[in-house]
Amino acid sequence: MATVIVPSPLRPLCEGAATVEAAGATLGELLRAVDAICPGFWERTVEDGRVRPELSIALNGHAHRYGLSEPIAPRDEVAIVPALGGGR
Amino acid sequence: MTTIEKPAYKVIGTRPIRPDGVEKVTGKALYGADVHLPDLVHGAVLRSPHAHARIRSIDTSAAEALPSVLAVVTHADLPAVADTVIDTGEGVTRASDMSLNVLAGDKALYRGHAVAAVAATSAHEALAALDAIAVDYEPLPPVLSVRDAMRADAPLLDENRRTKQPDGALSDGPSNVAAHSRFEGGDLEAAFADADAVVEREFDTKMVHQGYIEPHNGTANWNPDGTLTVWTSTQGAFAVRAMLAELLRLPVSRIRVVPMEIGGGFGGKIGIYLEPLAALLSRECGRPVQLTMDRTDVFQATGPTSGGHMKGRLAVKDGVITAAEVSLAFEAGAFPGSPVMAGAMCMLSPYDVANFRVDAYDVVVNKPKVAAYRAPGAPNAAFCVEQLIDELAREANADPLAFRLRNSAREGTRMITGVAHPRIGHEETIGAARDSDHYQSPIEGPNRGRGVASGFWFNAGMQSSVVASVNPDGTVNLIEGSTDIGGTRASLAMQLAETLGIPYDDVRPTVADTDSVGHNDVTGGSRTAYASGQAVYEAGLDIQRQLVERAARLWECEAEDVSFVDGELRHASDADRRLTFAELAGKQMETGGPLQGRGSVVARSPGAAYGVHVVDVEVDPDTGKVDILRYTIAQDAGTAVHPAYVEGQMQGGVVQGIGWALNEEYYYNEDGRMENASFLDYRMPTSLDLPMIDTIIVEVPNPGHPYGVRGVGEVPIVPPLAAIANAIHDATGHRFTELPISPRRVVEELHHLR
Amino acid sequence: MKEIDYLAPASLDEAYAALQNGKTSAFLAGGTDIIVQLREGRKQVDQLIDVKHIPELMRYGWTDGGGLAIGASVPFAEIYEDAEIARRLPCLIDCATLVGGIQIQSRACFGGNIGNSGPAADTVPALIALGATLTLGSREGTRELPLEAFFTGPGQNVLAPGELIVTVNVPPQPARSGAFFHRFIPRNEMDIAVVNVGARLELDAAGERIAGARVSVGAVAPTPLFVEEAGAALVGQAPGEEAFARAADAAAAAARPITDMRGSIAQRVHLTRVLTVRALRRALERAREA
Amino acid sequence: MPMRRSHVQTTLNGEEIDFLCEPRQSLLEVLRDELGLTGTKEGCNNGNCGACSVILNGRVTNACCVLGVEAEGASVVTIEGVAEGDRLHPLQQAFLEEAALQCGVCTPGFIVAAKALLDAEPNPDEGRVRHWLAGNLCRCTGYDKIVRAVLKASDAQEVTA
Repeated sequence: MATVIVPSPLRPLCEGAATVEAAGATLGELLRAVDAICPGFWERTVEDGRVRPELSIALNGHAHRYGLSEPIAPRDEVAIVPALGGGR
Repeated sequence: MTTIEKPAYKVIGTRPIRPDGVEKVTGKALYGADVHLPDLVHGAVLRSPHAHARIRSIDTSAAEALPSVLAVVTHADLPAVADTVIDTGEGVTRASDMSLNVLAGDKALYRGHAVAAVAATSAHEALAALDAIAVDYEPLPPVLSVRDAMRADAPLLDENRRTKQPDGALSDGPSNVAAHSRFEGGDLEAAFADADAVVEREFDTKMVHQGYIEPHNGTANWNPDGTLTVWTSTQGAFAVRAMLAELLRLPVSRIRVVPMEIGGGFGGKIGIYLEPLAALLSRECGRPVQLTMDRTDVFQATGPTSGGHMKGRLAVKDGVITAAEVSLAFEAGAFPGSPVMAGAMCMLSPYDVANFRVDAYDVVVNKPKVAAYRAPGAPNAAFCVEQLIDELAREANADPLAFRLRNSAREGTRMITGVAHPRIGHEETIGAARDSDHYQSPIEGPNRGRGVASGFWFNAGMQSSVVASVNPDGTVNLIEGSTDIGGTRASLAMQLAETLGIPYDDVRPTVADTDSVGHNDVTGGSRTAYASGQAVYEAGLDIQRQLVERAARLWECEAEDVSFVDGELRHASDADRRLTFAELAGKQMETGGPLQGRGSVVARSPGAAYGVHVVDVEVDPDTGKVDILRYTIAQDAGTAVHPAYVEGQMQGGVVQGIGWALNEEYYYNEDGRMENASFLDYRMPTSLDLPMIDTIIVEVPNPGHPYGVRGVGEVPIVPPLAAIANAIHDATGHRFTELPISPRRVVEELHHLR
Repeated sequence: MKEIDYLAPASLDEAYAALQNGKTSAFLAGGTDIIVQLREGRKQVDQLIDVKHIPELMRYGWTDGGGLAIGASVPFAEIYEDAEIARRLPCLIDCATLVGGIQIQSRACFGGNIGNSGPAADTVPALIALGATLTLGSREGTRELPLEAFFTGPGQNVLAPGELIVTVNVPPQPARSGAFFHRFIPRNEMDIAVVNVGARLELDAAGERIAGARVSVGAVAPTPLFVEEAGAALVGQAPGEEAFARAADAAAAAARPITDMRGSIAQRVHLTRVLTVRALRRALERAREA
Repeated sequence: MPMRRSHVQTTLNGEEIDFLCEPRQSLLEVLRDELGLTGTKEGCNNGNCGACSVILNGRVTNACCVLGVEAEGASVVTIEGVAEGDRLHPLQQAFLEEAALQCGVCTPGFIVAAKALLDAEPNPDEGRVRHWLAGNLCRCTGYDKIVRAVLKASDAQEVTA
């Protein structure tokens, strides 16, 4: 299971939880798995098959615009963070 | 220098002369405005005299009728753009906003907003022709500060804009607040209730400009077959190409952007202003067109960085910072996209704070759309938080550096985003500042004071690609695509020389145009020495692999039996079998043909940068003048590739911060006119305003880079505003919460003149 | 910039003729103000008259009585590099070394600084404190007037059509006198004065009382001010903080500044006091050394 | 369409030349646009940054605040005239060795201004260098390495003199 760190605006979808444990071989699968636990999560993080442009994914501490096909290992930590620059 | 586990490098860590140096000290280097082409004509841009106005109509017929005029364009000449976002590397921008920024649509949203552009037989004639363009404006009341813009009855820049709220929903009513974001963690109220002491203040900062000495420029040639060549001074030729393709609806392959030398950028030369206008004018008149800004245009119509309003409340318990509640509202300018989120995410990152709530508001106002400026958002936010931390340290009776060390973030500490820090060097950097001769020397004398502050910046990674060609004589040509603003040709050539075990002088780097090298993201985010350096390293490894294979072929052995050591090919068991790099380079034809190395990376682990600054000031209480007596900056560079240019980044960032702290501001009148849009009254520091800036390079290698490199360019501007305010407080006993801390503000506050 | 004619008269008579050829004119000496004003559209004229080829405007020298006559277009750098001037009239050096940076001082001149008639002109309070006069010339002849009588408003002065500044005259300085020019700017160079003050003190034979004083303040009114009340407050007094404070009060009372990007009303009134006292202190030191 | 243009004879970097220009063109425009000497840079075009520093009749000045027609009979030295053939001026060498440039756009102005200083005063101290260069803005370096380079060049001149 990977650990997903839920940003505060999305915690209402997850009954207030700051982290969610879920399984997925890729980032996309992982976000789908979180969506199953926290309905609405997918829509808030993905747009047109990509992580939303205003968001960035931090995989084990390194933030980057990862694609949904990025492989995820069982003990990875995945955080959803705002993209730097903040422009829209 | 504080050095941790640093391997013995041959080239890295030396201070060679930069490859482009001679051209730059002899005046031969060609910057954007130095482009001269056959049949070149010049243009000029008509700009809105109003900060906020509806444009009822634009009549260009009289201008077009002038014999000197070759072309006139307005927003109507721009194609409709797709509703997409363009990722320029240092932030994303909506294409429609960009289109409306380069030429105003039905509204002028700031004074200086481009409304039309003209090409004529000379620059003087183009300027004169602007008078012949009739624009019918309906002036509207301008909104000039975040506080005014956030009022319920504020005039709206865009009647259709709704606030994107923390929960993702849009507000019911229209607003100038484009977005409200929030970070929360822990139990804030309990922490405040349990605190030994709580400090709380509000802070205000003004819009400031990067202040690069070279004004923006753009030269374009649009051929009848729809191919476009653009020569410009930019931090990112590929970003310019992407934006032009989007705005002009051209295939990317049809656009060639030639990056000229650039006279400073600091984030402000990522966006485009003149390039699309020059392109449209060239299309219309069939000749190459050059546009340049004057200094007033640069101030009024490019992208400065945000001013804003901040509120902070911090708590301490037993010497530990237990709670932080901070609200930041930043001016985005005419279109959404202030760096408020970056500020929000940076300001607490030097520390371990368990309980927090951070609110960030992105607010549009009738000022130019902000652009990136060196660690965008972080200096303003640090001005708030680092002053409050200074107060907390006093409340806790602690030395301000010891207090910071006690509360410092380290590997594993979680930031407010929930992300854990990788290996970082804040503690080592605090230690270096604390042990410095400066901090160990007492400060004496009346009206003098010392201040310290810490700063954090994420640094960026992103994409880089390079090609290196090995010549028969053993020299190497390195083709890269990263604009060299401050010596990166040198730092990249050094990393390739190190990887190949050859002398620095044997590597010759060239910054190529967009047709001639693979994609490179902008020179920004302190990424070039790090990320393009990683690409260079990959190219070096690629060459190494090929050399080993070729040596194996020559020696008729297995590749496993060949090693590449110190620039030499060696056989594992036969000591007589050796080839130098140059020897093997001379045998390319017989070993497989031209030898090229390729490096193409998405750099994902930039490694954060920390700086800790110590400053001594003297305040003249009668005139309000603040003199910088001594300044020391300690900063974690990971590994300093070219220490002189690392020091240069540190010194330059500090001095921009000193200007921001003491004198620089956009001074607006109530109509939204910037009254000090010149280098006379926008007061950047001169050589006479400064002492030498002492630097301490700390090296905590970045595990995410083969040589441990961390970006160094941006973080030096983060602490100065707060460090200087803390020093002035130490000198005067008065806390200044508004920037700039100009002589006017100092005398007015110290003598209660307001 | 709009199209413009350029004339370079070689004599005063040629210059006077050029001034009366029916076109609107501006003078070009150092060019550091006028070229920028024309380029930025703040001024428009038909022709520029380059006055640097007129011998009378390009030389300076000591008069028989010990005064200094400075051709209007002599660059500041020539003045402040003159050791004799530095020794005898250090107050002139105070101001000449402060106008802009080195590049500006290579070309800018007293005549230009005065003729431009900015309220914050750095040479003017110094020259007023020194009791300087101007010699204005025209086809009709010359006239001389005290510098303080020259200015009528921001960018405006008494220069008649067809007239130009020929020399700036610094009279012989009284015995036992000293003068100092003090300017406040936010940076250490390159700014326009927030306030500037020129002050001259003359001591009596015993050196115990102030026998005469002149105080001038710039950037606090539409024109540089000659504050006679400040001088009057000093005459007969023992030189020192008490008298200087009274003079400073008089100067502040005369100030009627505005708030703009260079300073606020409150700051400028406050600085008028501070700078007047500081200028008087230094003037006293120089008077005692004299 | 060509405006009325004046014929100007001048000595540029030691060479007698002539050119045509409109009276409204600054010396900076003439150097860059008419004579192709683009080493002299425009930073502000109003005398406040020193990027266009040239030496006019022995004194350093801003070419943006001089008209091209004023160069008649004058001697002008630009950055292109500072090195002697392939021998760099000690200032240029010192700027390279001290890493006294980053973007480099202010560099020609600094070198020309500093040359005027060292021509007049071979041994300036730090304070004098800072004072002399206050009319030249640099936004990249914080001036530290520029000041060091000028001091180093002054020492180097002494050695070679």
